[in-house]
Amino acid sequence: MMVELLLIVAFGGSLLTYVLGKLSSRLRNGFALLNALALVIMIGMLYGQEFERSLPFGFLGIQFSIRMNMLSWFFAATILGIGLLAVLYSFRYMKGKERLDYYYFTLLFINASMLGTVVAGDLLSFFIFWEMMSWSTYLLISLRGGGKAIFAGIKYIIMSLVGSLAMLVAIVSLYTAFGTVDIGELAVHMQSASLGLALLVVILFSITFVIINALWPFHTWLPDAHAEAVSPFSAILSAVLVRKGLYGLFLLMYVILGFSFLDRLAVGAISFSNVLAWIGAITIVFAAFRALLQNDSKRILAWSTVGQGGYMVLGVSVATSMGMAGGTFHILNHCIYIALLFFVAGAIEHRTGGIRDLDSLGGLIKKMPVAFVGGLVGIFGLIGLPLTNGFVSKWLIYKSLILEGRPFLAFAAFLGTWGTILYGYKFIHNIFLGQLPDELRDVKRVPFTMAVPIMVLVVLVFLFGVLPGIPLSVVNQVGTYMGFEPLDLNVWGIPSESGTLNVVNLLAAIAVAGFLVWLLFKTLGRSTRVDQSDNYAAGAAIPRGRYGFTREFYAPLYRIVSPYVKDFPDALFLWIADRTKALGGMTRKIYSGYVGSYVMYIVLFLAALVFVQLTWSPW
Amino acid sequence: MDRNQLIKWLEAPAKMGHKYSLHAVYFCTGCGIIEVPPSITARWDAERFGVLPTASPRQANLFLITGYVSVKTLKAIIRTYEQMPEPKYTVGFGSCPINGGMYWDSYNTIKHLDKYIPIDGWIAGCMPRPEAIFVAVTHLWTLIDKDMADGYKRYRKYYSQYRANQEKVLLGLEWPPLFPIEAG
Amino acid sequence: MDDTLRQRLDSTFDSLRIVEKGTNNTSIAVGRNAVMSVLSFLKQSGYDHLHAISCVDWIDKGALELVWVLSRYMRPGEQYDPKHAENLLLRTMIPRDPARMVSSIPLFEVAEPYEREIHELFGVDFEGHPRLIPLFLERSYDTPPFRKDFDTRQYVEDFFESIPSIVEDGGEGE
Amino acid sequence: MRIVWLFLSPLIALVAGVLLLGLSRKIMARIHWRYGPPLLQPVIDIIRLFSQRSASHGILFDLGIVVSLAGSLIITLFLPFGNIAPLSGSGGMLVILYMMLIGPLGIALSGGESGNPNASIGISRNLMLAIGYEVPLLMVLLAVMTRYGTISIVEIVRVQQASTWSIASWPLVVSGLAYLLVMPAMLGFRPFEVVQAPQEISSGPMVEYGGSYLALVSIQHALSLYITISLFVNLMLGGSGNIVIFLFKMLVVFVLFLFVNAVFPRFRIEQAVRYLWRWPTLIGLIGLVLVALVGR
Repeated sequence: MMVELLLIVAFGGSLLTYVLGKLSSRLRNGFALLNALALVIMIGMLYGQEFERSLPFGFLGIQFSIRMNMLSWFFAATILGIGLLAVLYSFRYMKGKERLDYYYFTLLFINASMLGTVVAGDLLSFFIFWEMMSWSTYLLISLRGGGKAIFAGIKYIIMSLVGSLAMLVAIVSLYTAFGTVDIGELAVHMQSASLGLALLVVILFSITFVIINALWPFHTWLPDAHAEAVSPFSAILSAVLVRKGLYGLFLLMYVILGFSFLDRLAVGAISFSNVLAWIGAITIVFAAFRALLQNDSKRILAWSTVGQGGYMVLGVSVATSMGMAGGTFHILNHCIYIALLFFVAGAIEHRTGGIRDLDSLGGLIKKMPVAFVGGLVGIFGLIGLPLTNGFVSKWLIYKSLILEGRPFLAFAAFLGTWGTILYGYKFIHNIFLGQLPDELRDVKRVPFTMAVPIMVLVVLVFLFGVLPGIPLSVVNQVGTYMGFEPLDLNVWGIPSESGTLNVVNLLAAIAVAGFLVWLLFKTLGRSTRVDQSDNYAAGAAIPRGRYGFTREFYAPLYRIVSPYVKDFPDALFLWIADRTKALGGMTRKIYSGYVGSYVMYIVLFLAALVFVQLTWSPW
Repeated sequence: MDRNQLIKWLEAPAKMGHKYSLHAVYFCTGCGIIEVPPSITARWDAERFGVLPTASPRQANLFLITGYVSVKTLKAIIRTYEQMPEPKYTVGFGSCPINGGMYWDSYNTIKHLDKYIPIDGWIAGCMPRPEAIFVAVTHLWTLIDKDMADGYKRYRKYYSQYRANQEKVLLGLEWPPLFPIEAG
Repeated sequence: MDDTLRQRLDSTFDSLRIVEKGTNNTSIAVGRNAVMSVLSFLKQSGYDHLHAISCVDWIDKGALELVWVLSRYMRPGEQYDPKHAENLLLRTMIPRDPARMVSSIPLFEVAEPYEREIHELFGVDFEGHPRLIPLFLERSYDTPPFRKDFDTRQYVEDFFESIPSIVEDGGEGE
Repeated sequence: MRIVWLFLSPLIALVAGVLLLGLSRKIMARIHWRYGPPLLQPVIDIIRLFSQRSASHGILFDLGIVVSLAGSLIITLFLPFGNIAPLSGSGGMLVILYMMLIGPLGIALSGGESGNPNASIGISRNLMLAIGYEVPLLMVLLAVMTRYGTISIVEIVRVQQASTWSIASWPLVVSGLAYLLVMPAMLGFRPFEVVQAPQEISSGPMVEYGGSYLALVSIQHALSLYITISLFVNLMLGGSGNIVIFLFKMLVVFVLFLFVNAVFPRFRIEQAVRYLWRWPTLIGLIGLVLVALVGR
């Protein structure tokens, strides 16, 4: 009963929030928070349960069914956890903006429909929830209104529609072949399926999931969407919504098809997982260098979301238990630190009056320490420095790639990380370090309700980084559900013959060394705190206004790489859209409104028919 | 290294460190800077005495004021001197910083540099040869040994007088006082 | 200076005195009101490089002389010929008090620092200059320091020698 | 015994690193036909710096270099020093690669906090140079790891000791060549000395460091010299069971690159990155392809 209740609470809560919002904004806020909290508690109680159930109603003779297992639980937990924090964060961030009832309703509705996709037990209800998710996302992307927001929304929804159509075709062909859309039954049937059907289904589904996962070359909707979406929703979008694509891939590759079938899907060296892995590798490198060229705090994070998706796909497509664990764990880690980073970027935006341009910020470390800690830890997680969660998952992915003998994929993964360092440092430096501009002297601290989500996520980044055994045991169960060998685990890391990872040792070493150096520093050195204006400027007093280096932070590198990292897919899609529009315009010209021309069309058409019949006589 | 040196090292490592690691601000104030390149490069090799030019005053402890000091240069000198970490030593190089030298009757050149910042030693001459720099360095060693190179302490102690002189000649400074100024 | 230019100058402007001492040492003296039109004429005749603006204090005549140093590298509309490269001085006298002149920035943008310099050292006010703020000097002087009636010796004795030495405890001034 | 080595190996690294620093100044002086400072001049400098009262620009300004030095100290525990690698069981090469980031990143954060544009320019150059040399370097490291089928550096050293040095074995010799080409950039030697560039950007990230800050940064610099060279010796020259031989190998490598350092002028950052992405990358790529073809 729990799962049904979960869905009812999720969907009912979102509707009720809208209704309550008409009465009082406080009531609405309180209820939204309560609803999100209740969902988190319920999903917590569902941990470890595994069942599948058909609902008492159906559609076209198909029974809806929902199910709960570790895979669903894992994704549901990330969705609801980030959802709760986003709702809490929204209170201050959205304060004083228009259409708040609508905003909260859509936010909770997206959460509910994402929850629906992961607990759906058959492909039809999966598809229905998926569509609900797509459309409500569109509504929230273009919430702000205005040309750019609508453009971003349209871009998203068109790409998403292409994906949905592909999925629909795949589902229908599966249904015609086996007469069922239940995932469990399909998994059994697929083992006897013909290779052609399997290939069709795999390609169609992959298009859907690659689009929503924003992998190259279908990433183009994501940066625009992030630039326009409000920050709490950006967090949801890039932390969990985008990863529904990976959930779909898991479902497709390991639940429906299974290993033996995946191995058969290969032509020589080109196998399905190989293609996927290379798409992941290209995504990583391309996104890293694209992010380097950005100058907008949220666009940088958006491109990093694209890139990190590549890591997960790399890990998943290696299809060893280590790679799988790395990929799955990276989903959780990415969801934590990218939400953290979007919350930080949103807090900066909120307090500075909407500044997202990295050139006009600076020196905020003294004004917004909480945001700084959040941003620093988030970037460390993104880079994957030791003691943060990102390190463990990336370690697993690298190691599995190296041990599987795929050095080129591993190279792409490493290169992406080094690109991440560059743009990650730029993000920190241009926002928090350097001189504080005069315009930002009166910036206030992060408000409490926005600081709480940031601090919670900071703690999680370190907790999962130092004690990776805890989340990895969950990840292990997900892997086991999909048929992988469980990984050897300790609470401090991963013991293995080909290289052990022991994070607690690392922590101890860093703590001891840090303490010793600190002691040396404090006992031997003496220092006086000076103002930021007491700075070496070749003997001059530093000039008023900006005395910093932020503009075109990596200019020489831009000059080298920018000719090579043009966003070709984006240009291609825009060109297609343009041509389509032109074609539409031409079609419209046919309807001239003059009866004579219509008569002429009919006569011409008939003449053509007669001509065809006389020449080839097909009828 | 003879035994005396060793004992001195053990007794006062900080003092010995300062003696043998004089890092100079590479700041060209006047014509005398032309004597510095030969003294730090292969001809005279100042590095064997531990004297090395540094790029930023934060890293330095020796300030060579080489040649005449115009009012504008004085401002940069004061700023640079205040940014050097203590202990720090200043040496006036050439006759112009001492008393104005050939620029005595100039409307815009400082006559007595020690009215604005404390000076630990002078090298007289117009121009002094690079050898004079090494004489000054060895002399500075003796002064450091005897705790007589105490310009930075004097600057702290008589800061209000120094600051008053600086403000008088420069018509006010853009930066706040380095040390608190007692009233009167 | 070639003869055609000299004839054109003579015919266009009256009260123009051209002094030529050997090759490449030509100066044109004009009245202060004609300076801008002569400068503009010269610029069109190819003298489009302003090297410097200089100032001379003729204290006996009670006048300041402003000198524009111009260069030409080729004649307009002709092939380049090294023989055509020439320097030219344009001079004008202005009264010492009040010393005023029209700014030549509209014709030569490089005039900006030179005029600032002359303003602070000779006290000439350039009308139309966007920012006549000090360029070199940190101090303000009653008489501009490059004028001949500025007594530097007196100034040094009055000002620099008046700055007190640092008085240390237990001893006279350092 | 392990506990002893836990404290001894950073100490040896520290001493060796500072001696290398002193040696570099002496040898450079001799190449310039100068007498040069005493061998222990870096020690004197560090003592002097610790006794100076310096200026601090904020908490991150302090913390950054402490973290940077601590991170560098820890890497020495992962590098097999002779046969001993006290922490080698905690993550292998991948951890070393990441830990090597902590040093520059700590200084980058601390220098950024100082709010000096020279520091920011230096850091930006440092990071650009890093991505420049990491491209060929990662190819080399991946070739080594793929060739030996392990990510444990102790294992790599053991295999080399049983057979031959990597740099003398087919096909790793190609990767070894690429490694040699990027070593000056990793050491921060000329012609890749764009990060500090004292004449240009006032010693870059270090412009605001004085006193104990500069002392810690000097120590970190010495350690990073040690780490970079000892990684090369371990991966390419087979490490050694004997500490003396190990240090001798390091010395040979160091002096080799010192001669390069002494006679070259400085690249601009753009030229440096273009160079690093051309020849070393090409050679590294060939090496990686060869390893992928030949297999283990």
